[in-house]
Amino acid sequence: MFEMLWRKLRLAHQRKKTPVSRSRRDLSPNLEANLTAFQEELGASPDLIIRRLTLGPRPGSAGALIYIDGLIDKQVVNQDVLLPLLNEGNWGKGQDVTDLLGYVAQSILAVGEMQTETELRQVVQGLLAGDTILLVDGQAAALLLSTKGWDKRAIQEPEAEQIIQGPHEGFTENLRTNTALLRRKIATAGLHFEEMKLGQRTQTAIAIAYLKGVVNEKLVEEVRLRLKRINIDYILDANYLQEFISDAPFSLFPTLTFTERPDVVAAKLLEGRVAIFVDGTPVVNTVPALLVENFQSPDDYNFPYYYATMIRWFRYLSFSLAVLAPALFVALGSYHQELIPTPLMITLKTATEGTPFPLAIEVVMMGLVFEILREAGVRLARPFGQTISIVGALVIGEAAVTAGLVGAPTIIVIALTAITTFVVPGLLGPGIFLRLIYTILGGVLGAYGILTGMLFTLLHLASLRSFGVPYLAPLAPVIPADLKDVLVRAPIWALRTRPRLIGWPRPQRQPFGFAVDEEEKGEDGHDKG
Amino acid sequence: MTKANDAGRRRLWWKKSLWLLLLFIMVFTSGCWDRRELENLAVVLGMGLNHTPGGEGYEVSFQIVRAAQIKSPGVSSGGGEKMRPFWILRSSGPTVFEAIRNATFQSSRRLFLSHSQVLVINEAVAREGLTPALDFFIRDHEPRLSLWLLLTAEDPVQIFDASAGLEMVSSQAISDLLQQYHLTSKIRPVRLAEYVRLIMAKTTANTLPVIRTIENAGKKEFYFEGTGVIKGDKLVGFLDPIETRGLLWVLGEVQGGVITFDVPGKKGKATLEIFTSSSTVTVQVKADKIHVKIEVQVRSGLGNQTTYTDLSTPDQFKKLETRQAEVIKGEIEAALAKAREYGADIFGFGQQLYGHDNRAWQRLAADWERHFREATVEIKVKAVLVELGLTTRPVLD
Amino acid sequence: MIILIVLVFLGLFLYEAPGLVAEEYWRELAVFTLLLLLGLFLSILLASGVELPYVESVWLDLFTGLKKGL
Amino acid sequence: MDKERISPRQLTFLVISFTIGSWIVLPSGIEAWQNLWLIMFLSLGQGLGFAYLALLLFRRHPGKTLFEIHEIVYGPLFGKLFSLLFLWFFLQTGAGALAVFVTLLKTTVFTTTPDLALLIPWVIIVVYGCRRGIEVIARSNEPLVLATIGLIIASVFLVLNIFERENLLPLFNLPLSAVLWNSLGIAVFPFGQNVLFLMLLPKVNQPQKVMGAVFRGMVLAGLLLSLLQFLAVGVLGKVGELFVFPTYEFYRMINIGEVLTRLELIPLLNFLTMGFIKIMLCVYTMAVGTAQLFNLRAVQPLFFPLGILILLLTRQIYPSISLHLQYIKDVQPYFGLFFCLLLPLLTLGMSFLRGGPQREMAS
Repeated sequence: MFEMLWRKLRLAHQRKKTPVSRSRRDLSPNLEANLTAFQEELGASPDLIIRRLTLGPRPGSAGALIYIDGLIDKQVVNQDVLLPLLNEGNWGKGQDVTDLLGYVAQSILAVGEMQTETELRQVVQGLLAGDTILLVDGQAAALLLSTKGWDKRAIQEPEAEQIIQGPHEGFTENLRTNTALLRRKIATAGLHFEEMKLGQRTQTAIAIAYLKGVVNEKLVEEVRLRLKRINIDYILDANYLQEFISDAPFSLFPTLTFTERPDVVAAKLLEGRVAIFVDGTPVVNTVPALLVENFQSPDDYNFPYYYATMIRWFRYLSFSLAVLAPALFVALGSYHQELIPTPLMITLKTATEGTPFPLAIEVVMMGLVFEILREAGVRLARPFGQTISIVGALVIGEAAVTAGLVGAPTIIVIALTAITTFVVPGLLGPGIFLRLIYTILGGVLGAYGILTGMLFTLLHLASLRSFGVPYLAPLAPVIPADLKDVLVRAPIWALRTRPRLIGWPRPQRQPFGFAVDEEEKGEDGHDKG
Repeated sequence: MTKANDAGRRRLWWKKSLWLLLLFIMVFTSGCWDRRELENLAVVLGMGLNHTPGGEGYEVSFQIVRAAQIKSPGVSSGGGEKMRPFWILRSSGPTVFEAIRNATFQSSRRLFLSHSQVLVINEAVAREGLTPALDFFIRDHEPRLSLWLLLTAEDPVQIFDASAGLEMVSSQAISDLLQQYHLTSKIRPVRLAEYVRLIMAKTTANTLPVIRTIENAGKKEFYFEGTGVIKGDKLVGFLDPIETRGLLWVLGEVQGGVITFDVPGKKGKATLEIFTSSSTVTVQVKADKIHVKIEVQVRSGLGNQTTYTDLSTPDQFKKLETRQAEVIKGEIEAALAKAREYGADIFGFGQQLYGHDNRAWQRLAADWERHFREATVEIKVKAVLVELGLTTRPVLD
Repeated sequence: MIILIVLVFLGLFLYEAPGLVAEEYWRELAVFTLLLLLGLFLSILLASGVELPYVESVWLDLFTGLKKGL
Repeated sequence: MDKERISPRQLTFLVISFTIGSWIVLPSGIEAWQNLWLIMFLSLGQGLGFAYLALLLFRRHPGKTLFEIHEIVYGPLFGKLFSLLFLWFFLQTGAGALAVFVTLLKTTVFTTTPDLALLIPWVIIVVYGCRRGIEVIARSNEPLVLATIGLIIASVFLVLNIFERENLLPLFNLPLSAVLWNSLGIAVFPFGQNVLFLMLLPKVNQPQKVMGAVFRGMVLAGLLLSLLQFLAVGVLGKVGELFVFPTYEFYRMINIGEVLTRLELIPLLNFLTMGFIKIMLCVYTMAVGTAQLFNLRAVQPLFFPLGILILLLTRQIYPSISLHLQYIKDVQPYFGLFFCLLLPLLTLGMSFLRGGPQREMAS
């Protein structure tokens, strides 16, 4: 026992040391040596373009322009880099410069963003990020010209988060585009971005965004800290980060929210949250996350409050149905028949007469069938997807009932859950899991089993925190002031305070009421999403 | 939260998985003792209680739904003769519970009593005392207190066997019918809960509706007629429908029905429809003599007339009202006379006293039967006619 | 049955003890083990069919005895 | 561990659920059935008195749990002895509540399921919750209490059609002695048990608000129970006396248009959650107490063994419900009085005898 423990501890210790820092290597003054070094580093990749050229006033010194095909904007490189460099007239005034690179940078190139680097690895990094490198023989430095430009997707409405009214734009895979989208929403100097690179091999750019003055500084510090602690090989999506920095890595429930919508992120920042952008993915995480956020949709704030409130209630109802309906059905059908009104009971009995399996098995089985059909429908190419749904719905459901394998009520319940699950997309995973567990519990111990499961879930949820904020807030602990945006969706002018536990450094959004004389509306267009 | 180091996290991990494991062990080890599948239940809709032919024990009869027969009767399983949608089962035993359990020998499925709606009790059982017979239904968790209690002189099976009319199962029909008692107000439906409540009131006597079968066009049909009076827990006598309504007037439970009488001074009858009625009963004790004041208020409307006179004039209305009050008073008096005859306080005068003058009740309760018989009862009926229907006078007058 | 009980208790011990040892919580370990052993003892007694007194009947007897004594 | 803090409002909520706990299912003082809802107010007064005395103790020794106070007042040896007594009290309270729930479940729904199948899952989640700490217990308690309050208030509307004023009569038909005796029984059984909170008070983040919080909780719980009794009597009348679990029976009577009927399972589960909190608090308090008894630094490892003990004791609380009813009638008032009034009073007296406000070194 002790030995095992000791071994584990030692392993953990070793783990900590693993990030190997490669030896630092500086550029040499010799151009050829540098070029060889580059080729060594990157291999003989065909997309590595090395364009030799002569720089400076006659006779000039040898130089090279290096870039990676596909990562740069050819237009920029040709027009703004190559053309000025090759135009002999440009060199007229620089007859006696010693620092050729500096002169080029200062007076010749028509590129906005550039920097000088002396270390090989940094230069290679820049190269791989889409910079164009300018090397000059005799100088142990390189000029990194920002000529990034690659094919990217246009701004579209995210498919997973459709809304009816409101802005129809979504984030793209490009970090810069995304930050710009956010800037367009919040035009205040308080919007700060901080960038860092994560992932040993992918060197993915990560940006955190927050609204200074509204955000709790400690929260930003905590986010920074957690991000820095990450030691990972590669990051391809926001979820990679999320599994690292989430408070409860084993929980079914997500303690970070994700969205592809700039308006949602803007609203969250305005509540005092922090957003985490990951380059290469349109998904943006915001923290701290609360359970109730999953039940809020941007449309809630784009529609009149009474309608939004009603819709929100339907969402709560749908989620409870999605999670509980099969379990309750099983519990009622195989334990608590006395609770069913008599006529319904007789109808149910007629419908299930002669089915061979216990109700619990029937429901779990049909539930699995449905999940598989759904997964198949998602993965398959669209034309196949339709076939799948027809086969699934008609053949399996209908035939199973006529063959007497399952009762028709089971199919109805499964169909109901199938639809209601999708009303709250943020909790799709937990919903399916809980449904399965509750159904089994309901089949084993009836309503008592379901209650045990629900208490377990409640305790678990109550023990969760997301970046210090209780996950169940404002329901447990109850925060009456915040219920205005949870139980109902109060009119926008009444949503005058930010969520207590998140926006406490600046709790008030605006003075109460809908008086027009305060022209503060610009800042508080809408609330969370 | 964040201070957990790597080793800690790993330990956390297997601890967490252990919790899940525990949950699953719990799920799969504890298992399904009380599970009873819907399709394996024999849903009992009605129960009957009788003495075994020999004597001592009880014979319980059940009316069980045959669910398969209810399902789309048109497309029933290819050509086989159509079975009735229920099954009648009898079993007997020394106590009710044992009789019910003995039914398991005959039924392939477990009897499920929670949905039973009516309990038909044979008069012989009622005459011997209902407490031992009904104890099971109160004690056990399956039958409900909302069970309707009925008395019958016949074998309860006859009732279940009767035609159910528009319903599938006669028990369901009886239950539905009892809930519409106010259309006639000539029976007093009693749920098990009400029965227990009155039994516990000690001085109050219970009443149970009486059901019997009649032959109608070659078919048996059930029919309600009158009320059985249960003194203590034993059946002592019956009230006819009119007396039953007399009882209902006093209890303030007449919520409908019609009342027919001769139009004063004219040849022919008038039928009034009762809309609402209410009653106030005050019981006073003076020198250990009981004075009861019953005030009944009735609102009704003219529903039918067989005279050729115009009854819609105010003074005709007045006359009708007085006449109606007299008739109601007569009904109450008839009920009172019967109750005095049986010495059974079916009106709950004792209960009234118990609530309002508990000391007096405690003094008198021991000899309540005598006090009840000797009580002076003052009846006041205030009848108001408020409606005429759609016409004023008869077509031809 | 008894084997199952012992297994359960052993499992609980293994679940809890390493953490305590790692943090050098010796007193906690002692009390924990003590309570666990008490539980084990009682469950084995119950499982093997020994009739243990019922708490409330003990109190009832005690109080009726006291009342009579007074 | 010790950094956990609960707010006064959470304390109020905990007091509510602890008080409602198992009484709601199996009321004491059933002889006074028809007047129970009135007697409740009397008991509430007495209970508040007891609580005031106990809270005086806390006020004299702020920031100290009952067990620490024992050691200060009686010295280490006797202090531990008293603490052991209380440990037993908590154990029996928790096990008693659990036993009542198991009996209820077994007589109503799960007639053939063995006790253990019902107990083990319950104890597992109790231990799970306790391990998460008092903060989590307090947090998850909040929605549960709100749900219960909501249900009790909703019942007012559900029973409107079967509620009969006549059933409430007669009022005050009991001899004074019976009234007093039954009110005492209620004062010690649901209200007096709150002495347990003396172990948790140091965890409240605003100590000056503790007294108000506890009183508010008790009064609210008292009002809720009284309301429920009022409804139950109005619906069941005298018949309620007959039943072992009158509240359950009362919900069985609900019938709105033959559709909203057979609701008994909902309140049953709802009250089960209150009992759940109660049992969890008992286990948690026992662990905290044991830790203080043995000067332990960590409470975590104690929950499993204590959970097992409570499970075993639950099976050994009473052989049958009839004995328990007898116990409630004959023993519980004395038993409760001893722990809820006499012992705290004795400690308070001793504390005063020892003179002056105790200025213990901040250890």
